[in-house]
Amino acid sequence: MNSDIKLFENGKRLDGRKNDELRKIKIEVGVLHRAEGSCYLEWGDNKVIVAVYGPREAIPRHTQNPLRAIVNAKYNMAAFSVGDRKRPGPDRRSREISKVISEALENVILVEKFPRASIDVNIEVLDAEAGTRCAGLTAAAVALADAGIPMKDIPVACAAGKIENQVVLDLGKEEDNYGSADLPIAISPRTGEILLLQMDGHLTVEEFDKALDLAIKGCYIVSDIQKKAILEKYQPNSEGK
Amino acid sequence: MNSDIKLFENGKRLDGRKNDELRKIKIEVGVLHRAEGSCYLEWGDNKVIVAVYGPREAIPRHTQNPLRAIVNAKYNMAAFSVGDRKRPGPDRRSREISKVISEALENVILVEKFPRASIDVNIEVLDAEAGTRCAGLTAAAVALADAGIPMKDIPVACAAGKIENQVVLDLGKEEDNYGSADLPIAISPRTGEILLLQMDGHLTVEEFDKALDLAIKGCYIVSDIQKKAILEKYQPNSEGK
Amino acid sequence: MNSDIKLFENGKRLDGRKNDELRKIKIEVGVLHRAEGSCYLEWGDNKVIVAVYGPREAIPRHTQNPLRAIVNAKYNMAAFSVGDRKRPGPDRRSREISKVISEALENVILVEKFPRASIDVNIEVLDAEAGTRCAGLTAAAVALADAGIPMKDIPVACAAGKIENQVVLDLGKEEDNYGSADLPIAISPRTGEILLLQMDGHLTVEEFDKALDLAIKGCYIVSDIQKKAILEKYQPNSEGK
Amino acid sequence: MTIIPSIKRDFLVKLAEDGKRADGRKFDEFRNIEIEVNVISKAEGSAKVKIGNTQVLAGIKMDIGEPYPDTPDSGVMITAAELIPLASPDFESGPPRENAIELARVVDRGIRESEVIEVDKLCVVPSEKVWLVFIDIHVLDYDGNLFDAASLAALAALLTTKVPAERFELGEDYPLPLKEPPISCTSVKYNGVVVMDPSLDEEAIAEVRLTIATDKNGDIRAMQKGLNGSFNLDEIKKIIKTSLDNGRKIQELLYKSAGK
Amino acid sequence: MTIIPSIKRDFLVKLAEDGKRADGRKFDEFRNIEIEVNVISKAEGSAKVKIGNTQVLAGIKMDIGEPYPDTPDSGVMITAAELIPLASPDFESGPPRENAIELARVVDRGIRESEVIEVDKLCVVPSEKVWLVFIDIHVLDYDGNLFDAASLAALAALLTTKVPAERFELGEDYPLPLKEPPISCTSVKYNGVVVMDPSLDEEAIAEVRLTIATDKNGDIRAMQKGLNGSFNLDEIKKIIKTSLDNGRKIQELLYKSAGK
Amino acid sequence: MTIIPSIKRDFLVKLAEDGKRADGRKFDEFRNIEIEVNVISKAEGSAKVKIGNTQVLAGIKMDIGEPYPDTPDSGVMITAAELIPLASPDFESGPPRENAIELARVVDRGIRESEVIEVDKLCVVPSEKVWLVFIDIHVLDYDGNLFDAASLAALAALLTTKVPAERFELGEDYPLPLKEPPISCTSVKYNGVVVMDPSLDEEAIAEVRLTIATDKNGDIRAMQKGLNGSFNLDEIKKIIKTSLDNGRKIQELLYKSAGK
Repeated sequence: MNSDIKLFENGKRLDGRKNDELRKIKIEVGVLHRAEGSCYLEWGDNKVIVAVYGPREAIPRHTQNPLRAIVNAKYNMAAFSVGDRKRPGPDRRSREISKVISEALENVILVEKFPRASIDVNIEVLDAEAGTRCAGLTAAAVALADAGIPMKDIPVACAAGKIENQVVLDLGKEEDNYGSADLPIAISPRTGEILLLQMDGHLTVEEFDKALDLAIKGCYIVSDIQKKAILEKYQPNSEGK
Repeated sequence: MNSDIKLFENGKRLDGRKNDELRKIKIEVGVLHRAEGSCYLEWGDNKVIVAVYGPREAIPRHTQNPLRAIVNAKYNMAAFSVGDRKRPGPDRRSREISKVISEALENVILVEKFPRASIDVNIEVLDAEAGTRCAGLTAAAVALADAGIPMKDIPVACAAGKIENQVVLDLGKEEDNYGSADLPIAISPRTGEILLLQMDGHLTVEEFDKALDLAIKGCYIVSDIQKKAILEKYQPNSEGK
Repeated sequence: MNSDIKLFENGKRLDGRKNDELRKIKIEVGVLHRAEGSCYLEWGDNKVIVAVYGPREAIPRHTQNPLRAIVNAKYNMAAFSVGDRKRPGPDRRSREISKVISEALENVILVEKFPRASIDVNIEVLDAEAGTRCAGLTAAAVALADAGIPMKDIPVACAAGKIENQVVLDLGKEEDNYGSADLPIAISPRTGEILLLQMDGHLTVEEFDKALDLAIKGCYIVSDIQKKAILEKYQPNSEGK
Repeated sequence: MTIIPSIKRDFLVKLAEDGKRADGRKFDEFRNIEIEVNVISKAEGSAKVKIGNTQVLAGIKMDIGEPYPDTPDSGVMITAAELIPLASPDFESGPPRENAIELARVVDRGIRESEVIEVDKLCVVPSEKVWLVFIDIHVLDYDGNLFDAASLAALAALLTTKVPAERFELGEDYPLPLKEPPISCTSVKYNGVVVMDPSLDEEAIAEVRLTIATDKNGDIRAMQKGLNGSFNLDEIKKIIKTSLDNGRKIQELLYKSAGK
Repeated sequence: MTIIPSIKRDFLVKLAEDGKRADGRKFDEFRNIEIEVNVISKAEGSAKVKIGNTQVLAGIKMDIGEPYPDTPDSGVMITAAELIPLASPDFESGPPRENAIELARVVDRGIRESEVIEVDKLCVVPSEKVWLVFIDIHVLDYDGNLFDAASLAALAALLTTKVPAERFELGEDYPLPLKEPPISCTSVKYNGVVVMDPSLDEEAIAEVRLTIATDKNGDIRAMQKGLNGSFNLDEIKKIIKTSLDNGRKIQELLYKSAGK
Repeated sequence: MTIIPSIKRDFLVKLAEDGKRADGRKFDEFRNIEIEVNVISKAEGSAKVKIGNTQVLAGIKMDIGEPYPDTPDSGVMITAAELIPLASPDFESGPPRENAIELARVVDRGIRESEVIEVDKLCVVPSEKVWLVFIDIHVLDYDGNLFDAASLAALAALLTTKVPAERFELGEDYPLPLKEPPISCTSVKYNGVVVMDPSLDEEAIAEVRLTIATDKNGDIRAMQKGLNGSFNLDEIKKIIKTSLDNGRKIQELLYKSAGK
């Protein structure tokens, strides 16, 4: 948190965004042949691809739950997705993110319908520029819908944060590095319930309330983009395709 | 084995002990809530805590013995228990010590009573100052008694060694580093049988005999401390508590 | 591929061989007590020992094939077999060699006779001097015969290569390091079918044809040595032993 | 996680409907907390924390090593947690699993992101030699709410840590430079009721968990939601309030126990 | 490998007897190939290659590190392949297994032994600092013939790689020095028929596989036989010819796609 | 360990009651020992030892590396043992397990604690460069009593080791500086009888094991008890005596075989 770095110029953020403005988001549905559901998502310079397999028999057997399906999200960063090459395979950070995303998705998937099954959600981060867990969860929700997995709702994620004493939406790379707080959340848009919530940094209670409100607003914007992408695939004629 | 280091001063050992004198030993029984039996032991500056679980079904199944219980002692050093931080997890030394302690305990536990079971003895070294295997085995025996595991006897361990050509009881840290032999043993005090025996260094046959005798004497002293600690817990009134 | 290194002197190769000449090969059959079949082979300065176990129930069970035996060749280099000590355990190279040797042996073993079984072929390289995969496969075939594993044929391996623009048989260490192509193959000598084929380096199509012919010729020479060694063990009287 | 028979769940739910908990606590009340410092002689700093029957030991070791290339003037902190089989019949030996990793990550972030350790004062030779601070969490007895016990043990151990400068011939030992630490408070929800500092049984039936770290100024310094349930906004705001209240009390106890 | 019901095998064998393949290709014909470069902004070079529905991503990262002791003046290349569970219902997570290892080895040797990367131009300070070139293969969609897709993706990524000299304060960025790369073509045999660029179903019933890398001059640069079947000499010679033919076409496409 | 049908156990016990062993040996008698040195050309030293049908190969490799911080003027020895699946139907591949670890530890301690290798003569540049001595034990055929076979193979290999100074441009090669090595002798007890150098079958029914290393002066240099049985004092004293007797003979054979 280097105070010499300026994160605002002429009242705008470094990339020209307003405080409550998201980075550009692009979602493609059904981009993979083998997967049962898939999604490619660009969120600013983040690039994420997700494949869903299942419900299928959970392996190894001792992981099976006789009453419901387990949701097995695996968040993985490609070795070339970051500045310094990342050693392949899971590390502590990716295993924690896999866990919180799995828990958030479990909340909306009708897991009781598939006892002993696993629903495998493979999230690959191809290019990372701050906010990959929100991008990954958002893309995972779309891939689950594409796979026809029954869900109560299509969950969606977005972050807010604090830079130079201002609460802003969806931190970019520099803002994440030199800002003073990051608050990624995921919600069920239909109910507004909060499925994922993490915070690092320093916020007063008032700033936290403001950031949470802003992140929720962001979630609803992203939710619309999700739904449009799904519709485009399943009702292509409505878009003149 | 640096000959510049003096291990005696005015006929006494560096910490003021006589040749046949043990370091101070303190034993507390039943110090943990979750464990079925537990023991906290201080032996000089060594600190060891032991928890016993079982008999319970041995997992994974292929480790089960259809005729008797397996005794699964795990000796583990806390990362902060030694001068230079130890990388967590088992190394070759701790796996060897786990093996010899397991074998010694198996000798006295009535393993035939619990086919297919495992009796898990978790030994954590919190502070290490020479002699942790003896401390660990001695505490493990008390924790097994606290757990009510049926045993033929309560085994006990103690070491003797050689420093500056004298055979002494219970080597301290400096004595272990700069001495010329260490002989840790464990016995069944009721029969005098030897359950654990290791020797490193250089002893004549006569010195060995003397050291073995001394170590056995030490075992009987420690055995009394063990028994007193167990009594204190189970007959607290007799101690006026 | 350093052009300063001379690989020919007075029309002969560094070790005095002619272009189509093999290094010296020595094969001993049945050198181990515990193994069901075994072979010790020296090929130039390469030393290889092979033990065969099986057919026996494949473990773990999920590796079993209900229709046939699996052939499980494990190529392993001893830590002291190379110039700089090799860290023990499999690396990517040894796992690849294990795979191609397993596949070649599977071709000739009557695997359909032993459903759910494994045939374990342990290949230990004790001294490595170029050509260990050919030496290993050749020795493995003899050990399989010694174990009485039913086979359609006794496979055999040999390499050809290119050094200083000449196609030669059976590259030695220097030739392997500074030559420009290596072509190890294995064949079924009875049918001439090619069971293993790898090539690294640079060959014109004509050179490749020539090298392949030469390697096949080499295979037949080695095959005779294999057969003689097996005969020597099973008909020792014929050799006057 | 332990499987609790549904009869036990029914019991806890019924109690909760009457506004009660099994051990008589109020919903927003912590169990008794004990903090003992300097319990390990080999460690640069150490503390044992009990929250009810949960017992956690934290030990600090320091060494000299290389800084990260992107922070050449800063010391390095490394946090590890082991859920050793000593502490629970359900913990297995072997490499750390998801729960131990999450525990270590939450403790680590609580200290790292709040900049409790003044790493910029732990440089010896820029780009070459800095102090490494190893925080090792050893769970001794697991009866619920490891996050708070582990965080508190780590903080208490840090507060008593002496930089072992003499051992490395770098002058006299001195206290590890620290800022005011935030305090972590964990709540869980089951059957619509939110309780602070869950016991093992409460954790076993919890649907959702929230850990909040707050500081002396009443600011929020970290948050981590867990489990597959959900919160609404009101619940989160209430949990912030009870976390602030408990956090203040625990902070006082922490300073007192560390002799500060 | 996928288990194909024998009915599917019979279908493919029957088709083959009539000189046909399930997707209408000729025996010696590749599926449609698409090459897209510079798809990853964080990588020094990158490419996505599609062969039919098979999709492979290759990314190149570079760093400064130590040379191997026996080649003190040469850069170092390291190839890794991950068969991530994204790409197929049959791929598992965990450490790389035999198939991933063979894939990485074949791609690696194809580049290393053919000396595609001019490692002797990647020395910064002899014996001390050289460029490391990491080639990471990420399989995205597995519908057969990974060897060729992965090799081609690696080559396309290398062709677009810029040495990040500025980032390491070693002057201006410049293209990675490369020689003409050989092109890898894979054939399989089933029921006596040899087909080029096997689909997933063809791979599943294949008895034996041969991968041949050839260069612009029509020379052979690498070969790798796989599976437990066998070839005779005639088959090998025919496969060399079809590999040369296809290799030439793919090489053109590669250069065009990389803008060279 | 191998499971021996009780019929075999009964047979061995019966024989023992008559003062006999299955292979005709006396209780305190070793099987035939063969030592062959310099069997591996790539190694700095090597030896193959046979005790009966048990066969162990030891190879010594040397390298230049850093000393341990607490012994800056001493070379470093590293011992590894692999129970490769070649040697027994019961050995599995994979990382070394308890038995291999104990074997390596016992061999290592036997050499390290007896200071057989004069590590203080293996310093090149204090605190920076010292000789590393790698002792690798390769079990080839496992028919009982690995401890003694492995220790003896390691000693024979060390006795023939040349420090490869030339290869590292540190002058001429010279013999590895060694002190008189102690000899390890292993006994086991079953049904009240103690036998020296157990065969595989004897090991399988053994209740307790004792390995004793003794030197030329008749002193004891290391001891390791194994298995869950127990010894009384008399038994230990008798085993010391037979170990001394056998140790002297083996020492002679060792020196003769190593040409010393």
